[in-house]
Amino acid sequence: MNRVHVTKTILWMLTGLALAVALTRFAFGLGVTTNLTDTTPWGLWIGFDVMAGVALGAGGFVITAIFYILRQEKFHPLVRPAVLTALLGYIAVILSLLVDLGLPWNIWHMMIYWNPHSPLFEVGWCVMLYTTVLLLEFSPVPLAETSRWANIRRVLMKFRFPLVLLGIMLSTLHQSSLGSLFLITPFKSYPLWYTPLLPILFFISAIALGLMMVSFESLCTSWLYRRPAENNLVARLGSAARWVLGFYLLVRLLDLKISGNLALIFSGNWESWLFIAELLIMAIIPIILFSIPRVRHSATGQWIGSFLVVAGTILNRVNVGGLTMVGTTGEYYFPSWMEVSISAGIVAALALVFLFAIEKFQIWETRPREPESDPHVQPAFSRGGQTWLGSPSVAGRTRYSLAFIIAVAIGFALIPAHKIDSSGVVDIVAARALGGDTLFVDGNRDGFGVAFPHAAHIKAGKGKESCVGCHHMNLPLDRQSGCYSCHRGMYLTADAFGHDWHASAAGGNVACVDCHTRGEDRTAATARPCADCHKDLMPEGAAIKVNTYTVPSYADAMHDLCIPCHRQAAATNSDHPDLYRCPTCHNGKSPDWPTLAGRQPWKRRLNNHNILPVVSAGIEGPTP
Amino acid sequence: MSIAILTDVTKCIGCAECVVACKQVHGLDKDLPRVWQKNDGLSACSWTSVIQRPGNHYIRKQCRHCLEPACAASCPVGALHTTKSGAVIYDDQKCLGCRYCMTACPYGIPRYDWDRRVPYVRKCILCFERLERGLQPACTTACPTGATIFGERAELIAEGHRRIKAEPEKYLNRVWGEHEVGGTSVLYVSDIDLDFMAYKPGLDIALPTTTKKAMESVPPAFLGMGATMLGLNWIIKRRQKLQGQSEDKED
Amino acid sequence: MKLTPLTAEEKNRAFAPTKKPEVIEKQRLAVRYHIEDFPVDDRPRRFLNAFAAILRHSNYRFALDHFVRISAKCSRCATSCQVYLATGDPEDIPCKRSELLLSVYRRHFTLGGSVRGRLFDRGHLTDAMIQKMADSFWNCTACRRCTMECPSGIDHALITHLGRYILSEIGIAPRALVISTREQLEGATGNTSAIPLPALVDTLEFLEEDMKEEKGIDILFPRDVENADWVFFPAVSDFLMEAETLMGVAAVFAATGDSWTIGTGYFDGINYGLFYSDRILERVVKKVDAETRRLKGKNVLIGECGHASRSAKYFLPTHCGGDKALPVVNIMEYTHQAWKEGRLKLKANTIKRRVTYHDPCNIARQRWITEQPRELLKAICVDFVEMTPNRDENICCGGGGGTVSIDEIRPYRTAVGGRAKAEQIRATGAKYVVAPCANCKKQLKELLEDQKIDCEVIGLHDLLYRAIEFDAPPTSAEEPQKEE
Amino acid sequence: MKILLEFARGPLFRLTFAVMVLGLARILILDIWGMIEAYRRAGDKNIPWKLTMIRTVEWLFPVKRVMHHRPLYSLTGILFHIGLLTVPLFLFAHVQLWRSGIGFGWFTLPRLWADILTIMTIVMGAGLFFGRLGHSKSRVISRKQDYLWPLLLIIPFVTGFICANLGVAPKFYHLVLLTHILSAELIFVLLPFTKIAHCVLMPLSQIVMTLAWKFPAKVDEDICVTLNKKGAPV
Repeated sequence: MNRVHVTKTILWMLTGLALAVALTRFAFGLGVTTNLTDTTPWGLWIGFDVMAGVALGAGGFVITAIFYILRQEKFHPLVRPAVLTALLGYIAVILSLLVDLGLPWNIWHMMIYWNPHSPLFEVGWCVMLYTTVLLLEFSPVPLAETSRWANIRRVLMKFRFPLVLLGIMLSTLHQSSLGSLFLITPFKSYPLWYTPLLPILFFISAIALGLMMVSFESLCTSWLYRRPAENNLVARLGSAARWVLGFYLLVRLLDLKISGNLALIFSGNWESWLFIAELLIMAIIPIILFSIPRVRHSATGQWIGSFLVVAGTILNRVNVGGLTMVGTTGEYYFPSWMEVSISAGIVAALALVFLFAIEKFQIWETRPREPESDPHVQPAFSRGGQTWLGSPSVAGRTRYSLAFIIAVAIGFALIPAHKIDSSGVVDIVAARALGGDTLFVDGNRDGFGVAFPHAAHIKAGKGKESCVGCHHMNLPLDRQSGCYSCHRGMYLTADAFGHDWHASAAGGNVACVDCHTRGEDRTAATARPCADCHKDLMPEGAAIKVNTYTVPSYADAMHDLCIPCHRQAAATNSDHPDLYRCPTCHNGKSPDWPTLAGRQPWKRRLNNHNILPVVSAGIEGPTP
Repeated sequence: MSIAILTDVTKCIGCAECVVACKQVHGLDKDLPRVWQKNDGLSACSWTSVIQRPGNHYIRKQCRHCLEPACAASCPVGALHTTKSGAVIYDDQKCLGCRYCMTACPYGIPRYDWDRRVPYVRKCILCFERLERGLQPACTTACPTGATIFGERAELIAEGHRRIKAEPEKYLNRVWGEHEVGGTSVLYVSDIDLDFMAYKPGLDIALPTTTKKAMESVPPAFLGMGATMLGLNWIIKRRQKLQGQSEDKED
Repeated sequence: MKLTPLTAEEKNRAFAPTKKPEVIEKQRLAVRYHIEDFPVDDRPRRFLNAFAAILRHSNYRFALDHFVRISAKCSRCATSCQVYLATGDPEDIPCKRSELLLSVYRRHFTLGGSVRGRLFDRGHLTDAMIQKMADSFWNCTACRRCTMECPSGIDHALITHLGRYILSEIGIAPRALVISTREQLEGATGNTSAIPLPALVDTLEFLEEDMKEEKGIDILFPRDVENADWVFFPAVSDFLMEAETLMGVAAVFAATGDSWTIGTGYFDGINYGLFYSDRILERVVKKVDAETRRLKGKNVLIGECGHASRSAKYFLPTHCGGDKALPVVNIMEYTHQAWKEGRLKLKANTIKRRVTYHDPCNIARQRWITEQPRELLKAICVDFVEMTPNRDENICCGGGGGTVSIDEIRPYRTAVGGRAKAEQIRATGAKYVVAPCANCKKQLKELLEDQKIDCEVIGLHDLLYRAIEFDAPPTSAEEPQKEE
Repeated sequence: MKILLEFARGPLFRLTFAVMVLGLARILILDIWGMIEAYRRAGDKNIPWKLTMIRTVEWLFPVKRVMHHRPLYSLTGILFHIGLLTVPLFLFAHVQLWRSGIGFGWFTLPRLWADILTIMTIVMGAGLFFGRLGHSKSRVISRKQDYLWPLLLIIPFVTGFICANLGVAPKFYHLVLLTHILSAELIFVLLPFTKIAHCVLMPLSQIVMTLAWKFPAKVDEDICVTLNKKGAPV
């Protein structure tokens, strides 16, 4: 059963990674974790998890329709796995929505605030209802395990047919309404994909995908648990799918012909190639494969065929969901690793539930079991380590929990802290000198800071000439700008440069060459040093020279600035032997000076703000 | 009655007083360049901005307050809706954060609090609270040159056409917002082409109508599918029964 | 506790074989532990299989998991082990002994061991390690005293217990114990001392006559009385060796008038399963349960015997029905209760010589029975002294954990195991040492003899027998009772 | 050096700290899970909770027993533990780090106390090391890691002390700081997988000990079947 162990370990690790990312996402917001922007507000989570997730759950209604409505009894072995997959698929959709929504705790608002004009409203309701229906459809299976719930089970079994019927009706609605979602963006979607028939196309492709998803799953589990696959049934499904796909192809091409966009297929831009690839993967190649009887009945053929349909349909949903809008918006979006890991983690978690279910319940005709589940089998000491970790449940618990926590820890380690630190630049009010000579320096705004005798330092530094010793780098015309205006992260290096700011201030794209020498890679390394333009930033005699665009963390900057002098002073000045000790400055006292407390209205701070009301570069489509 | 804002691009001097006024009135935070911002000056903290075009042209950008707003039609919980006066406003108590409005907006206006733990959709709300108190929007009040003015929509359209007629050589012969996407409450007259403000120029259909047909066919599709399935089931059941009988006979 | 170290000569004598070593030459204790001979090469594999089977079906896994993670090797336990104090041999430090089994667990049953095994391919269980365990675990008296000193709370006695259990599953267990158990579970007589039923009846009748003679009243040993309140299970060896204790018990019942009985189907309280195998433990406990239920008895009453009391008290509920199991009471508890309630009258100052009390580990360590015997003794003795330490921190007699039944190692038991106890008794200067435990009695007798201490080992009820006053005799004949 | 330092207190710190917290939580949960399972399988569910609790408290605050045996060694150990727990948790500088990282802080030690406790911990740690090395009983049962742990544990204390008192080694401030962080992180990672896990498992020990004697009701038959001993003589 090594194959199962390895698979489960990987799945647990993916789940763990996703958990760490999900915690980050809820702690710091979507901006830190995703690559979503104002132009691309929907990304991988909608395109893959929701759009493709719902489509992949189509197996449930397709197979129940074949079995209960069309009364094809021989498909019985596939009904339970199909319903289970559908249920898990919809739970995946709900989970990923909970991550993707900005205010997931308001998801129930859909039930009380109605906007029936919105396709999303309809999709939301259908998903909620259908998930409930699937739960009711599936629950007799686990309930069969104990006799305690026999009554409930009997009632559920009585209502099976109406439930199935309701499930099919609901699926029809939301599978198609997912297409309706994008009817409202005729200005953004590429014409090859935009058509008023989107809902119908979505529905037809969902049927084909449902057939193939069930097949794919049967093949996957048979590989994993080394059990015989239902190859005969899969061949029949393949045969049916080829007709559905053929019909889909026909409708799609005819629609393009009527709307006059058929020629766009061969226009040679990347959208046209994408379109061709999509149709090939999703429909044309599978139709050919499944039309050859020998291929249709071979395991390899089934693997390839079902995989192609699944992959192709996912590609189609991603294309409609945003990929093909890039041409209009001009903004390229690629999911961050954190988005990917959340998607993968949700799939992994539900795959674990799936594996758990098929081991615990009667999903397949033969329930896959680890041989050691029988308590009287002699324990198998693993060949390499000669160890035995206990019965399958104990061993699994030991092994997978370790994999899980390691993955969570790695997830936390990989979180881009610089993004967290610099995204919300600390709300800064310049600390004012109090009593004319003392500053209260509180870099991280926690109320604890250093009381800095400013006047005394000026005096010790012999007058105003010494200012540059500390004020090594002022913002233009501003000697009093706090250290934190550049050293933003308390403990991490920050980017003080602000590329966008400079780019727009310098007049947009044309000004790149002002800093980046022509003909070289445009990186920070090849750019001109700051001081080339900002001569006054680094006066002679400054304690610290800045040559790169990054600046040390606030704490580092302050320590580097203060500690050397203090050390020197402590060594030479016997009056203050304690000067070099941390608590001399960090004495933990929080002087409650009223002028420092509280936020001041924006109006009074306006003059200190680097606002950029005027934007020179307009919207001119994608950057050439 | 329906109110509107008319911006005369020729009169704007790019002083950004409107931006400052907007920030002040709504207590918005300061702005910093962020990776997720589109480069048009709008952000969750700036609900209006001034875009500079070559040749010292300044165009104020803000929510267009469509007469038939796609954002309101797409919002599943109706968090975005049109007031009686015509302002498209946002109810943060209802919002789920699905961002369908941002996808649906043909002008790419709504912005998101990407860096907040509790994020909301942000955009110009036409100072609807000020309107209720009988005041003008902050921006039109603040404009020193009268480049952006406030009034009845019909009157402002007329005003726009009047200005064009008066100085046809100065203006392009078009009031932006009169027909676009079914008409908007924020209008422009200009000496340069303003089509770059929208994703697709010349789109004169009201966007909600695109999904309307699909949504209207939902109940018939639902019942139709149910009926079809029941019918199919009945036929097949009957056929199987007959088949069984005939087999019995043959036996 | 400080002990004078063993002299070389003493050491030689203690470990000297009384018989010729039979199987393994390295085996210091010269006991033939092997029940059946298996090829030595195969033993590690069979050990691991047995270990795994036990882990699978019993509750040891979580405890071992806990112990391997928490063991800090602080060496505090060394200060409390009477065996180590006597031998000074590092192998006898409880922590070191436990490590024998814990290292096997760590290597073969944990994830860390799996990784280490794959990386370095060493540390497998070898036959030498099994041999070491076989020696070491039977040096321990399983008195659980070290547990009291362990800051990490490692129960070394539990590990010894488990180690012996696994070893017994692969055929390594003291022959004496196994033979007794075989007789008890599968033999014709059904008890560890192989007493045939007629012999038992004879003995009891003889004792009844004896008591009639001494006390002048009928003190009976009721046999097979159904619906009795108390079904009595003494250590069966008492019938042979500690008749006075039994007479004391009978006298107590004669005084209180409660109904009690000895079952002729099964009358053995001894449970060697506690010492070497949970499986045997379970079987024996079930026999006790079955006999009591056959007689429709209400309570199980255990005689003066530590391990019999503990195995019944703690494992009767375990194996025979949890909360619904029959209540188990030790005879000392019963007697104390009767005395408290005034149903039993004891004559004060009956025992004139100095008396001390030895706490059997099995009933004192858990603070189960410590005060009752003391109160009874104080009631009848003139001069009662305590040993130090006492009660739950007492020192083992040196014959615990079943080692007392292995006659071959008497020199070891009296020179090493009981050394600390001997010092303790000597320090009190007592003439009677009361040991309410068959095993302790046997061990202490041999100990006092070998260590040449002038003191007598005696049961609690032996003394009580002398002090009971019968105010309402079952028969009319009342005679003046004899003074000691 | 600066890059290393940043890596050590950025990603590496988060990794190791998470491994420590989650790893400890894991073994604690697994331990309790095992206990619950054992309790459910136990034939006798009667557990002397009160006695167990008393013994647990006695060992968590081992004032009563410390003087029984080897009082000096025991006292060294207790003082070492006090320093080990209080200084990292309540040092002003550390609390400041937490304040900036998670937004809140807590009670801190006065500077003098922190210094005293740090020095005490270092001395006691060294004492433990030499105590183990010098004591024959301890030496016999010690494994390699038992010697290394006290040494490893005092490294962050020594380096931390140097960092907090810049005058001691001003030129190597960053190097010392790096050592301080890295050694602490090494400890974090090793914590859940070594004997130091007793920091969370310790309170459970007495319950484990009691529960371990509660055997399942039917072991005999199962083990006989598994080992093919059914019907074999005892």
